[in-house]
Amino acid sequence: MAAKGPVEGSSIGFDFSNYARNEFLGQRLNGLPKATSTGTTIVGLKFGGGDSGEEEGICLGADTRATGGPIVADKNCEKIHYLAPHMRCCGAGTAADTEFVTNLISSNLELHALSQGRPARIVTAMTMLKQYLFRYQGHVGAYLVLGGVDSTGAHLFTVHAHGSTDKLPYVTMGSGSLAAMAVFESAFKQNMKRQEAIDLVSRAIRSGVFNDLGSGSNVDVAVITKAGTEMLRNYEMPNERGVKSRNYKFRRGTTAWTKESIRSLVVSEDVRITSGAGKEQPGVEVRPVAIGAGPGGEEGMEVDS
Amino acid sequence: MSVMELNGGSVVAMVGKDCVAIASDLRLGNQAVGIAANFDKVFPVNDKLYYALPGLATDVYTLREHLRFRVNMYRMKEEREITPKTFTHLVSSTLYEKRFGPFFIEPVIAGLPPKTELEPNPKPFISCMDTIGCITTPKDFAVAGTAGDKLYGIAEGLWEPDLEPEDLFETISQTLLNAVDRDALSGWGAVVHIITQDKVITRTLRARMD
Amino acid sequence: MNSVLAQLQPPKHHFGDDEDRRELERDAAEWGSMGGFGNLGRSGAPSAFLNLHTDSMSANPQAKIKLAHGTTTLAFRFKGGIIVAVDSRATAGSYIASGTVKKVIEINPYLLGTMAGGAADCQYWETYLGMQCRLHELRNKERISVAAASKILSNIVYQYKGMGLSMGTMICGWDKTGPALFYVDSDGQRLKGDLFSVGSGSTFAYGVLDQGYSYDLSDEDAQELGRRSIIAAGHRDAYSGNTCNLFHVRQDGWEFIGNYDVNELWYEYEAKKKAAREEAMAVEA
Amino acid sequence: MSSIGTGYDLSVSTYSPDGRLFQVEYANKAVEAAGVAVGLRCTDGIILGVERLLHSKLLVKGANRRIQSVDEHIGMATAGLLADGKHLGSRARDEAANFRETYNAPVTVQVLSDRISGYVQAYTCYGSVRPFGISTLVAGADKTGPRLFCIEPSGVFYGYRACAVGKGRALARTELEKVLAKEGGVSVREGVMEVARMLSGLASYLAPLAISLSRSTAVESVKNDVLAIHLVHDDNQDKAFELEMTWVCEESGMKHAAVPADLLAEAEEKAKAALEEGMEED
Amino acid sequence: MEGINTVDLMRLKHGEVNLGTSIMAVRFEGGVVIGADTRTTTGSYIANRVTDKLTHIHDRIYCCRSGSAADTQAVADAVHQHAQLYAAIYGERPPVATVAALFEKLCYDNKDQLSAGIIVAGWDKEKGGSVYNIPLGGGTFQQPWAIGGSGSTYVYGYCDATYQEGWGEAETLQFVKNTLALAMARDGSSGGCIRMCVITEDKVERHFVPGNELPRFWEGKEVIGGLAQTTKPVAAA
Repeated sequence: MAAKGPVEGSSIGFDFSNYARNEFLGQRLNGLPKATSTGTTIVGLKFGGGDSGEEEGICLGADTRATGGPIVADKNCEKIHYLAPHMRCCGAGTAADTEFVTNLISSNLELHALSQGRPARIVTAMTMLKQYLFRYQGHVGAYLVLGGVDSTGAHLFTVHAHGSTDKLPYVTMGSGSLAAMAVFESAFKQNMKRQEAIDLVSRAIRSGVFNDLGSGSNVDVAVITKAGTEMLRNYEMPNERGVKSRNYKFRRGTTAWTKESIRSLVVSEDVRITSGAGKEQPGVEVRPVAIGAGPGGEEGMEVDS
Repeated sequence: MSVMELNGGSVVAMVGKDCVAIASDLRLGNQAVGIAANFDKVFPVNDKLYYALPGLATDVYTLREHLRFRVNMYRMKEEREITPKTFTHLVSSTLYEKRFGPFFIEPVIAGLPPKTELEPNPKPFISCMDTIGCITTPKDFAVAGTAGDKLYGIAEGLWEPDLEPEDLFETISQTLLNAVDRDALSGWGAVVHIITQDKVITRTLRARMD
Repeated sequence: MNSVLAQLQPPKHHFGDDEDRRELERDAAEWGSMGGFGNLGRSGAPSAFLNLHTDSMSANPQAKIKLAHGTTTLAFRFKGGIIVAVDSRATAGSYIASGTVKKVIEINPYLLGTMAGGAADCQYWETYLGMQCRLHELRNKERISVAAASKILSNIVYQYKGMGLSMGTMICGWDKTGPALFYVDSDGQRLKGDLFSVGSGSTFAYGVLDQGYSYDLSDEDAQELGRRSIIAAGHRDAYSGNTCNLFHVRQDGWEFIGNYDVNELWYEYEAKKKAAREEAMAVEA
Repeated sequence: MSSIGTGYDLSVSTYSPDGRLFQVEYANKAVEAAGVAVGLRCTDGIILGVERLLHSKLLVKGANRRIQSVDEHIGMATAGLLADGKHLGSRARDEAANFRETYNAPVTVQVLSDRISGYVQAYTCYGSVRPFGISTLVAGADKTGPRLFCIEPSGVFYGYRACAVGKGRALARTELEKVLAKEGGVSVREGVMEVARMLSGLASYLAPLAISLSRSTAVESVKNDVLAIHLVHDDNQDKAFELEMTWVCEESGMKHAAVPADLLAEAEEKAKAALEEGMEED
Repeated sequence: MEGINTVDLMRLKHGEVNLGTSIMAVRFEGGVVIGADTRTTTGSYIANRVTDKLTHIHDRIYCCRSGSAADTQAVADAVHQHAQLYAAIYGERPPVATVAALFEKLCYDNKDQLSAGIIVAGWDKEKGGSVYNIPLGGGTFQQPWAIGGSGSTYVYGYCDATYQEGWGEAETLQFVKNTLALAMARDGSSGGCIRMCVITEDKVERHFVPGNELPRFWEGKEVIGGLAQTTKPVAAA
């Protein structure tokens, strides 16, 4: 019992077993590798309600660039994460952290909804996120924009990696947040129409894409209202790559190689009619059939019987 | 010299028409000194799924054995082969579990998903992730290792869609060879695996040995 | 020497005159004092500056400017003269910046210098050494000895000791004493010897060199030894490789023997080894 | 006690078939046999009083007190096993200090009684422990005014205007009811007189009882018999107990403190006089 | 963006959200007035310009938060929970002193991990209005008025000189508004608008002063213009 297996049913949470070794290695060979980060512009705003004549809702937006140091690691990644049917969360910061934190909270929200018999509220998600992030004192580097609609209306929050939260009618985060906030500060209005909101959000993201080096590629948008959630993946694609007019295809045989081995995945069988199982017959060569050798093994056994 | 550059090594995976290719160099170094020219970083999971582990050599072994164990357990419990996508998530959560004391590995995964009733013509699958398990699933190619920067540049120029297995072999081989020729810590031979529906071709390339 | 010269020359009229200073500087340069950028020595702490911005002496790997370094060079003296063999790889960090670097600097038809450490330092100062050697010839109506030439270089770099120069070079030539070989580095060290190898790959080169070296080697065997050593180092060392440049210094000056691709030669040697093994097996059988 | 000896009285973790916990009931017996303790809530404060039976003439006067201070504003009197009372007092002080530390406010008498009762109750749940052989009077003045609670060995606690526990409590309760029935209530000074009278009366009433009791239980021992007879013939029989009284009122600065000695002496004198008067009437 | 001007005084973790902050609470006969600016910063960037730093703890108790946004939110949440628990267990509202004690315990016990300077204020039936200051590292100080946050250093003198016993609600409100405006004018990491809150036995009343309507009485009529002086300092009122 004391010696728990390394994997199966091991304890929940992080494993620090490599920590001391890595500190030592980091000191001897300077510099530990940097994780993929989403340089990122993410935004969100509240629309509808009031005299707009439309249902209250949340519009979220994100760019699609993931960077690892100066390299663009992914040109079209998804930064609007699913939390619950009526809730989405945009992530900036350390990409792995945003991915895993939102996944974890998403599954906890699902459990919460099942145990309470009603959809979880946005504040509940916000509280779960902030308490998780506070526990790790900013070492889990997730900067989030959380939005959704629940029984108490439409709510929009930002959650910082250290666990602080803000509730505002329009928010931006990530390295492109300044560019995007400039757009919001100049053009945000209370009670916008749905299409106005989408246009403003994508304009803010575009501002991040073009003015911030950490953000780029396309614009993703999500619209959440009481009626449901609409994901507008690649709502705008202002950076489509030009088509190559010629190609660099190599003539076959360009690359010299010294050794080749081919592993055939086709199981070939010879089926012969025999009159009596296992009976030796003149002129019939009895050959062993592969048994349990991956796919096809079972059929091989049947032939024999 | 960071930990990721201690042993050197680079890998690349590419998508072709109904096939995928994954390739790695063969160098194992100790900083500047070459130690072995047969350090294959590509390992099979099953017939149509391969993955590569470039990075710190000690973690290559640890992680490989760990994943072998997990995949075997999966196979016994589920009585089916793991799909490339599931395997990617397995690797990812294994890495993220060590978020604050990571393995110095940037895995690259390539495979052909099995045909199912739901998906009779599955697309070839490649993915890669950083040292703490952030997944990216590109449509074209994935690179990692000390020559990663160079591979990005060359692959961005050479890759094109719908390459037949033999054409994909040329493209991935030339990408890898030319990239490692500009990297001091990669090279010393290379191996390429082309995975198609009916066979896996493994070729050891004639590469620069300096 | 300085005082002897002074006695031979007419007395100076105005001390501090521009001309005089230039004269003095030229004179000093001849002895390897100020060199080309003598004024730089006064600008704060150059080694701190280099440490901050470059990876000089690998003190600061985060530095943005990666100086080209990493090399295998070798030279040895034998009865037929001196063999000089070098690789041609230049690296900046792990990036192979060039595979066609000329690491043998032709100082003059009788003198060769090799390049290890900072490429720019070697190139600049050995070219400068060429100038000084020519001046020596013009003044003294005879070729400079290898010993003197290497001493000029050694004196120059000693002036800049601790300021971040990085070079390990071999000055090879044939003078009145016969073939002569000196090792000079940026610490100010200067050694006379029969066999040297310098650079990150030198340990591998020494291995081959030592087991095959003899003063009585034939020209062909000596050239092959130099070549083989560079191939071995280029194979094992990450920061050496690409091609091998081979020079032979004889009484009538140096000769460029050839440029060889390390990779091709390596495969050639491997094939030969394999063939030899098979032959041995066949004989055994 | 019809079911004595049926084996259900060996452990508090076992109920008898009719749903009783004999060990707890036996603990009550220990209380009933002990010297009386009285608490009285007056209009302007609260009084605790006990009679301290002196089982030896060698005992120092005024020592071995039965009333403890729990917090500045709360006192506690126990009837029953004295050592149990000391232990519970220590626990009560911990609780009061803990409350003060967490909430930066004095604990109310009710909250303190609640916490003590929880502790006492825990000793009625496990086979490995013995229930407390005491009833506890908790008295004090907090933001809600003077409060009095009594915690019994079972762990239940009730709030009272006045309460008496221990031997002769029934008599005392009748007296207390009379006191409380007075028009306009009683002040603490009046209360002190009343309690002193009550306790003195009880002591003189109960002392012969106690002696006869000790004689009846000790007949088999000649030695004890001699002792009992000796007691009966003791001229200073009245001095076999001491009065001990504390209060929380304006005069004590709303702190739990002993009733001043002169006041107590005066009360005792008055009580004795009244008693003698009463006897003459009889 | 991060680390451009880290506030060492506040011992913030790298990249942490900071409530640069000017906060204040003043007791008056029958209640308290609390107030705060609305600026939240990450380095030089204003992460939120309409922050609410007046945080509800219980029916008649609020706190003003300064220091790290994450730390103070977490501490306030924890105390809020304790306060609710107290009400449930003891059947009455927790006294302000009790809430202050809860804050102090958390702040003191975790002083190495937290950067939180908190002012607790509210009304209870034992003491009426009361103000408790819990500075960085713990400690509880009951004061007639308390100021906190980076902006407070600029206005201690003003408060000392201006405050008087015996003010009513309106005067106290004006005093808080003026003090905060002065602090925000001098302190770069305070600013935006002013939020205030009056807590008495029978109400919790919020006040909001937009950034363009802040008191400017000290600027002089050359700046404001002849008759623009609408708000007067309390001492003159």
